[in-house]
Amino acid sequence: MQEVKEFKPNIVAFCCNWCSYAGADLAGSSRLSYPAEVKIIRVPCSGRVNPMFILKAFEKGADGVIICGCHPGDCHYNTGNFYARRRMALLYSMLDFMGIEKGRTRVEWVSAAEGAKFANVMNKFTSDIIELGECVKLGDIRCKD
Amino acid sequence: MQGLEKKIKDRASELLQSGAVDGIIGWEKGQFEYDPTPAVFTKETGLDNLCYNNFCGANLSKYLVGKITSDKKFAVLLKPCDTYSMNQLITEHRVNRSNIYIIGIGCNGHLNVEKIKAQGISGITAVSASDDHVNISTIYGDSKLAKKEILLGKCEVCRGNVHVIFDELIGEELQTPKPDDRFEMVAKLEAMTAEERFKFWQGELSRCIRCNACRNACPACTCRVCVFDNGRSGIEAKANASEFEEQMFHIIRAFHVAARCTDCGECSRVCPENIPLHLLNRKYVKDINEFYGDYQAGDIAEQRNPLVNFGDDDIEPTTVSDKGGQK
Amino acid sequence: MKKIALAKIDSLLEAISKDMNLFAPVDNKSTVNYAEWKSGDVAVFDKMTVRSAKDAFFPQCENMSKFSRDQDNKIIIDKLETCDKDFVVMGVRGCDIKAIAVLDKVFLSEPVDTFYAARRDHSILISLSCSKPEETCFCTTFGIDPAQPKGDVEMYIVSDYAYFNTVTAKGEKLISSLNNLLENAKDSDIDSAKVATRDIMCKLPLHDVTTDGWGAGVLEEMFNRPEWEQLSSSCIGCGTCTYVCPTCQCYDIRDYNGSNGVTRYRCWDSCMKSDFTMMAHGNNRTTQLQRFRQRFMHKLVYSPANNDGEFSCVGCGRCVAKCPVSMNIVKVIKTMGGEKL
Amino acid sequence: MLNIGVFVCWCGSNIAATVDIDQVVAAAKIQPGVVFATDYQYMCSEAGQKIMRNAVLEHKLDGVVICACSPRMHEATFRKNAEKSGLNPFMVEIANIREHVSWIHKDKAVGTVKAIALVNAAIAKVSLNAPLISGESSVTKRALVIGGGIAGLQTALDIAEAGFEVDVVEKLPTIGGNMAKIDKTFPTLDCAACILTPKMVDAASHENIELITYSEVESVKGFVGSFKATIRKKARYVDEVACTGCGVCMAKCPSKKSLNEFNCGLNNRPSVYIPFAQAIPNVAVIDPQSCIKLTRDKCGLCQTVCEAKAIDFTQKDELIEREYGAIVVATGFQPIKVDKFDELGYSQNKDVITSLELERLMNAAGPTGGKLQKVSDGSHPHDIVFIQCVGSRDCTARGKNYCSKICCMYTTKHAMLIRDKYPDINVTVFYIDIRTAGKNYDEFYRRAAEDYGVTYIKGQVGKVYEEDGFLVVQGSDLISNEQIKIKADMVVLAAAIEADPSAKKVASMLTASIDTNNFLTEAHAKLRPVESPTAGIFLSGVCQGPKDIPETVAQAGAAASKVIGLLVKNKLVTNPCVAIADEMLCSGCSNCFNICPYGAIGYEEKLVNDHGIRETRRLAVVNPALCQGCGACSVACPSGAMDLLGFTNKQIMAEVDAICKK
Repeated sequence: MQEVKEFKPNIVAFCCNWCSYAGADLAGSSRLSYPAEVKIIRVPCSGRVNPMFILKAFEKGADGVIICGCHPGDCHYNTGNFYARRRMALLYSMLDFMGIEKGRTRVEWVSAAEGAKFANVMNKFTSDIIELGECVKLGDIRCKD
Repeated sequence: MQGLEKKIKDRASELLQSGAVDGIIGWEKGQFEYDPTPAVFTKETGLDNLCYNNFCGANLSKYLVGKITSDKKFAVLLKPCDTYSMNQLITEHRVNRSNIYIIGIGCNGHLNVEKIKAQGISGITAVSASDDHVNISTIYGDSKLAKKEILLGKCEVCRGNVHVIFDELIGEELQTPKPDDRFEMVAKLEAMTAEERFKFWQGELSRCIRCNACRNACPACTCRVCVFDNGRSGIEAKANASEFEEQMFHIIRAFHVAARCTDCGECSRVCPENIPLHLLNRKYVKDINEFYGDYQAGDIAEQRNPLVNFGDDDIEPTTVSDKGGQK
Repeated sequence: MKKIALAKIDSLLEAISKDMNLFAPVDNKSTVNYAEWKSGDVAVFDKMTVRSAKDAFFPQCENMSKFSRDQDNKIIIDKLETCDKDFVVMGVRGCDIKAIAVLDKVFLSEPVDTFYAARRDHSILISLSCSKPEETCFCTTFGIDPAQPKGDVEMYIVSDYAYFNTVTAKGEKLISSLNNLLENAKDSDIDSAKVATRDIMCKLPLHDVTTDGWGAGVLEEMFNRPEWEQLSSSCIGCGTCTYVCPTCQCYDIRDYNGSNGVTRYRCWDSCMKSDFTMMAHGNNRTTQLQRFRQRFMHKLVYSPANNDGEFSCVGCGRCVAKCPVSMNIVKVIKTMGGEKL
Repeated sequence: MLNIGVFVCWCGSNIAATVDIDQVVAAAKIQPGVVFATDYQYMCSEAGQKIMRNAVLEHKLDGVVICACSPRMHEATFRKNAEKSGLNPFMVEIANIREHVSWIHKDKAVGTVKAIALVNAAIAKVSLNAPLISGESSVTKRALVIGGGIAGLQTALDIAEAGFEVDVVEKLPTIGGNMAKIDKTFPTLDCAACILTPKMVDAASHENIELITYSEVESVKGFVGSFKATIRKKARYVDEVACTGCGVCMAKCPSKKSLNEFNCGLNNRPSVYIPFAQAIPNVAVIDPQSCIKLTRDKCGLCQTVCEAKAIDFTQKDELIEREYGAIVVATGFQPIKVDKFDELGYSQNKDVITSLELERLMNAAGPTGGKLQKVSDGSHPHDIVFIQCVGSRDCTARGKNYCSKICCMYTTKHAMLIRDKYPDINVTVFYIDIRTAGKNYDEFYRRAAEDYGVTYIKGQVGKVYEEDGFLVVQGSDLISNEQIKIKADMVVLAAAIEADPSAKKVASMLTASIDTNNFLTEAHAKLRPVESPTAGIFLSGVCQGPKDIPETVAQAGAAASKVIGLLVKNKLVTNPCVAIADEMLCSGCSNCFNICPYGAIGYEEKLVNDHGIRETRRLAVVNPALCQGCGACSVACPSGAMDLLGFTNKQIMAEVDAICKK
C-alpha cells in the first residue's frame, strides 16, 4: 500500500510588534496551541508589510500568508494598519482576480491581549490552508522539491 | 484631422519662432500611415514632419519626465486623456510644470494597427478614415472597416474631450468616440470561476517577454530605477525565468501604479504580445471606486490618492477576498 | 518534391510531433509565435511571428547549472545536460534562416556555446517560402531571397497545398519518414509562387531601403553623427526590438536561490535597457542615446566590420512592427544612410 | 560575510523540554556565516551573558543570534550585553523559540523543526544587519494627566512635588472623579470627602499644577519627550476667573429640572450649577442642553443676578495647544448600566438601586441629607438586600467576565454602615464569593458578619419582583441548597465597573494599546505595570483595571515616579530603526510624505552625482528624531528608495526565504 504523505502546509505570519506579536507571545505564555506550520515574522507594524513580501513568500513555497496587526484605530503608529488594510484589500482582490484561491491570504487584527484569538485565528487559517492543499498557482518551480 | 494638423504645425512654428518654447513634443511622420514616432522638434524646418493622424495614440506626457531638470521650455501636445497623466505627474513632482507649455489638442479616437492586422490585413500602404469608416489600401487589395472595430482600446472607453490641464487648446471641438462600459471586461472576468480566471491570465501572461515596454511607456512608472531592475531590491529579474515571475512582475507593477494609474491604456497599446495588461490596472480602478468611492487619478493635480489615505471603516481585506467572482 | 493538402497539414504535424518536438508558428488568438506544436494547436504559415525562430536555439531563459549541498554540507555543482534529442523547426522564413547564420557565427565560433551548438546539431529546419510578405518586410535589402530560403527541407505554400523539397540528408530522413502522408509533386509546381513572391517584394513600401553609407569602416563617422540625439529621444528604453529580433544575441547570467539549491541560468538581455552590463561602478552607457546608438551601430557597423561585411539585421521587420514608439532600424538607416535612387 | 554566533537557551526546561537543543545547535552550525554555536541553561543569566561576551571576543563575532524567549522580553538585555562586549547592539537578533515554539508545541520533533526554521530566519536576518547608532531627542519638561479623579490628582501632585509642571485635563466641570461621590471608605470607614478634598485643594493650589476642567484632549501628536496635545476647553458660559462660586445664579435659575449627575440622578439641579459644594474649581457651569437662554434665547436671569458679571452666553469652545514630555492616562471607570439585567427589576422599581446610588443616599451632602430612605416614597426601609456581582464575572454579553474587585468590600462597608446607624434594618447579602484580599479586609468582612449581624447568603439571585407593595428577592442558597425568597424594602445592586467610555478614544489617540474590556494594556503585566507599551504613556488608576483606592493611589504614585524618571532626562536616546531614503533611487514623488504619521519626511533639492550624472533632484529626507520606525513609508515607495533600518526589505525577505525553505 502506498503511504499517503500528510500535507504539511507552509504558513508565513507577519505580525506587528506591538499587538499581534505580543498576542502570539501571550498565546505562548498561556500555553495555547496552534499548528507548528505557522511561522511568525516580526515587523514593526502591519503597515510595514510590502506586497513584495507576500509574493516572495508564495514564490518560495508558502501555502498561505497571513498578516496580523493591531485592531484598526489601535495602531501603535496611529495609522499604519489603516494603510495596510487598504493595500491588502487591493492586493488580495488582485490575487483573486488572477485566479489565486482566496483562502490563501488573510488579514486579522489581534491585540496584545488576544492570545486566545491568535491561537484560534492560526488554527482556523491552517485548517483552511490544509483544505486548499498545496499552493500550485503561485510559487516558483525552482523552489519546489 | 488634416486641418487640425495644419493648425498644430502653424502654432508650433509660431511658438518656436517667437522663442516661447525651445522644443515641441509631438509626433513625427513615419514610413507608413500608422507609425508616427513621438519626437522633440526643436527647429522650424523639422516641423514639416510633424503629424497628427489617426495613429497618434501615444501618450506624450511621460517624455516630460526626462526634461524635469532641463532649463529649456517644451510645448507638449496632449490629447484629452493624456492630460490626466500630466496632472498625475505634476502631483508626484515628476515634471517641472514651469518648463512645460501644454497644448491640448482635440481627438476623435485613434486607431490600433494591430486590430487591422488581426483582420488578416497586411501589406498596408495607406489608411484613410471618415467618421465611421476606415479605408485601408494594401498591396494585396483594399478593405473598409468600421472605425469602431479598430479603435485603440483606450478610445473604446474614451472619457470625453475635456482637457483637465492645458495652457491652450487646438481643435478641442472634435467629437470623441462614444464610450463603452470600461469595466465590462473586468466584470466579465470577475464573474468567471477562479479556475477560469487563472487559466485566462496564465494564457495571457505566458506570452510576456519582459521587454518592459508596458512599464517604460507607462506615465505612472517613473521610478528612477525600477525595483525589477535594482539588484538590491530582492525581487530583481530580467526575464520571466518561471511562470511565477510573470505573475510577480505584473502584480507588483499593477500594485505600484494602483491609485496612480489614470487608465490611459498605454500598457496594452505597446505590448508586443497584445497582453491586455490594462485589465489589471482597471481592476484596481474598479476596486478603488467600489471600496473607497469614485476616484480618478489625475483629474485634478495635488490630490491625495486612496492608497495614501484611509477611512475608519474601510472594507476588510478578508471581506474583499470573500466577494468578487465565484469560488 | 512532395506535397500535402493544406487541409490535411495537421496530420503531418501530428506525425512529426509523435517522435520529435515540433517547433512551429502557433496561433494563440492574440499573436502568432513559435511554440512547441501540440495536437489541437493551429499552425499559421501566412503571418509573421512576433518573436523569431531564434527561440528554438537560444531560448529567452535557459538553466545552465545547479549548486546544492550534500549531507556533509559540501557544495555539489551539477552541470545541466545540453539538448540531446532531435527536433524540428518548421516554417522558418528567409529572414530567420539568415538570422540563424548570423547567430551561428557568434555562438559556434570559439569558444563554442555548447547549449546552442547542441540545439543546432539536433535541429531539422523546415524553411518557408514567403507567400504573403508584410509591409514591414525589407529582407531584400540584405540580399535575402524570401522566395527560396534554404533549410534542411524547403516548404512552399501554393494555393491549397504545402510543398516540401528536401535539401539535406537530415531533411531527406525526415521527409521519407512521412512518405505515407505525402503525395509526389513536380518541382515546377512552385515556380509561379516564387515569382509572385519576388514580384511582391518589389512593390513593398520598404523595398527601396538600402544600407548605402553603412557597413564596416564608417565607425567614427557614424558614431559621431548628430542625428542620434533626435532619433534616440523617442526611445523609451524597453527591450521590445531586442527580444523580437532574430539576431540579437546578448544574454545575462544570473543565479536564482531556490529552496533546494541555486540555479544558474542565462536570459536574454537588451543593450537598450538601463541595467545592461551593469557593473559595480555603474553602467558604461549612462544615457539612452548611448544605448540606442550601440544597438544600431552593432547591427549596421560593428557587425559588418567583424564579419566580412555581414550586417546583423535581416530585414524581418519585427522591430518595425512592434516598437511601442515606432522608432526602428529603418528610420535609423534612412536618416543617416542613403536610399536607392 | 559576517561571523555569526548562535546561542541557544534552554530556559531551564521551558525550552529544552520540547525543543531538541542539540539539534538546533547542530543545524545552526551549518548555516552560512555561522562560526560558533552553543547552548546554555539560562542565556539571560549573568553566566549566560558572559558566555556570549566571551564568544564575541574569542570568535570575533560581528553578528549574534539568541534563540530564547520573545524579543519583547530580553532583546534589550542582549543588546546591552552586545554593547558591553564591543559589538553594536543592533547586530543582535532574537529567535523566539519559547513563546512561539516550546510553549505552543508539545511534540518535541515538531517543535525542533520549527525552532530550526526560526533560528535560520534569524541568522538570515542578522547576516544583513548593519550597525545602527542611536540618536538623541529632547524632553519637554511638562506632563499631561488625563483625568482628574483620585488617580490623576495623586499622579499630578507627585510629579508637581518633584518640580515638574503638570496639566490635569478633566472632562467634567470639577475634579474629584468617582471618589468624590463616595461617602465612606473601607476598611477604615473614614470619610471619603475628608481625605479627597484636601488633595483636590492641594492640586488646585500647587504652583506646578494647572487644572484644565470641563475639557477634553482632542488630539495628540508626537512621541515620547515631545508630545503635542490639543485640548478642547468646552464653553462653560461662566467666566472662570470672575465667578466667586456664590451660588446666587443656582438659586435664581428657573430651569431646575435637570438630573443631578453628581447624585446619580436621584434629585435635580438647576441649569446653571456647581456640581457639589467642594467642587474645584468652585465655579458655576451652564448646562447648554437645558438652559433656557441657550436653547430658546429667553431668560438670562442668571446674568442679571450675577454680581461678579461672570455669566457669558457668548463663550465658545477654546482649543489649547500644549507640549508635553509624558502623558498619564487616568480616565477611571464608571459602573455599568444595570437596566439590561431585567430580572433584577432596576428599571421597573425605584427601590432597586445601585451601590453608588446608595452611596449618595447615605451621604450627608446627598439628596436626602444622609438619611437612608426608600427612593419610591421616602419611607424608612426595614429590609435591605444586596446583590453582588451584577455584571461582574459574567460571561454573557451583557456583563463583564472580570471581577470588579471592589464590590465585596464596599458592600460589606454599606452593610456595616447601615447596621451601625439603623440597627432595625435587616441586611442580607447575596454573593458568589466574598473576596477580601487586602490588608485588614477579611477582618472587616468578619466584623460585618459576626459583630454587625449582616446575613451573607452564598448564592445567586434569579429574580427581583414586586408583591403586595414589597420587593421579593428570589434566589438560591447554595449552602443549604434551597430556593429562597426574601422580602425587601430596598435592593442594592453591586454593579460591575467598566473602563470609562472615554478610555477607548484616549487610547486610540495616544496609540496606547487597549484590551478587550477597554482597559489600557500595560507594557508588561508584571514588570512594567504602570507603563503603556507606547513610550511616554503611563497608566494610573482603574483605566488599567479594577482597583480600590489604596491601590489606585499606589499606582498613581508609581506612574508619577516613572514620569519623573523620564522628565529629569535632558535627552532621550532615539530608536535608530528609522526610515532612510536612498538618494540614488528616490524620485521625490511624495507618496511617503503623504503617508507619514509623524511628519518625519521632508524634501530637499539636492545635487546628486548618479554615476556621473550630476543634477539637482527633489529628494525625500527623513528626520530621524521624528521617525518612529513604523515603515509605512517604505511600502508606499514604489521604487524601494525608502527602507526601514533594522527591518529592511531585504532582511524581511531573507527571513521569508529561510522560513519557506523546505
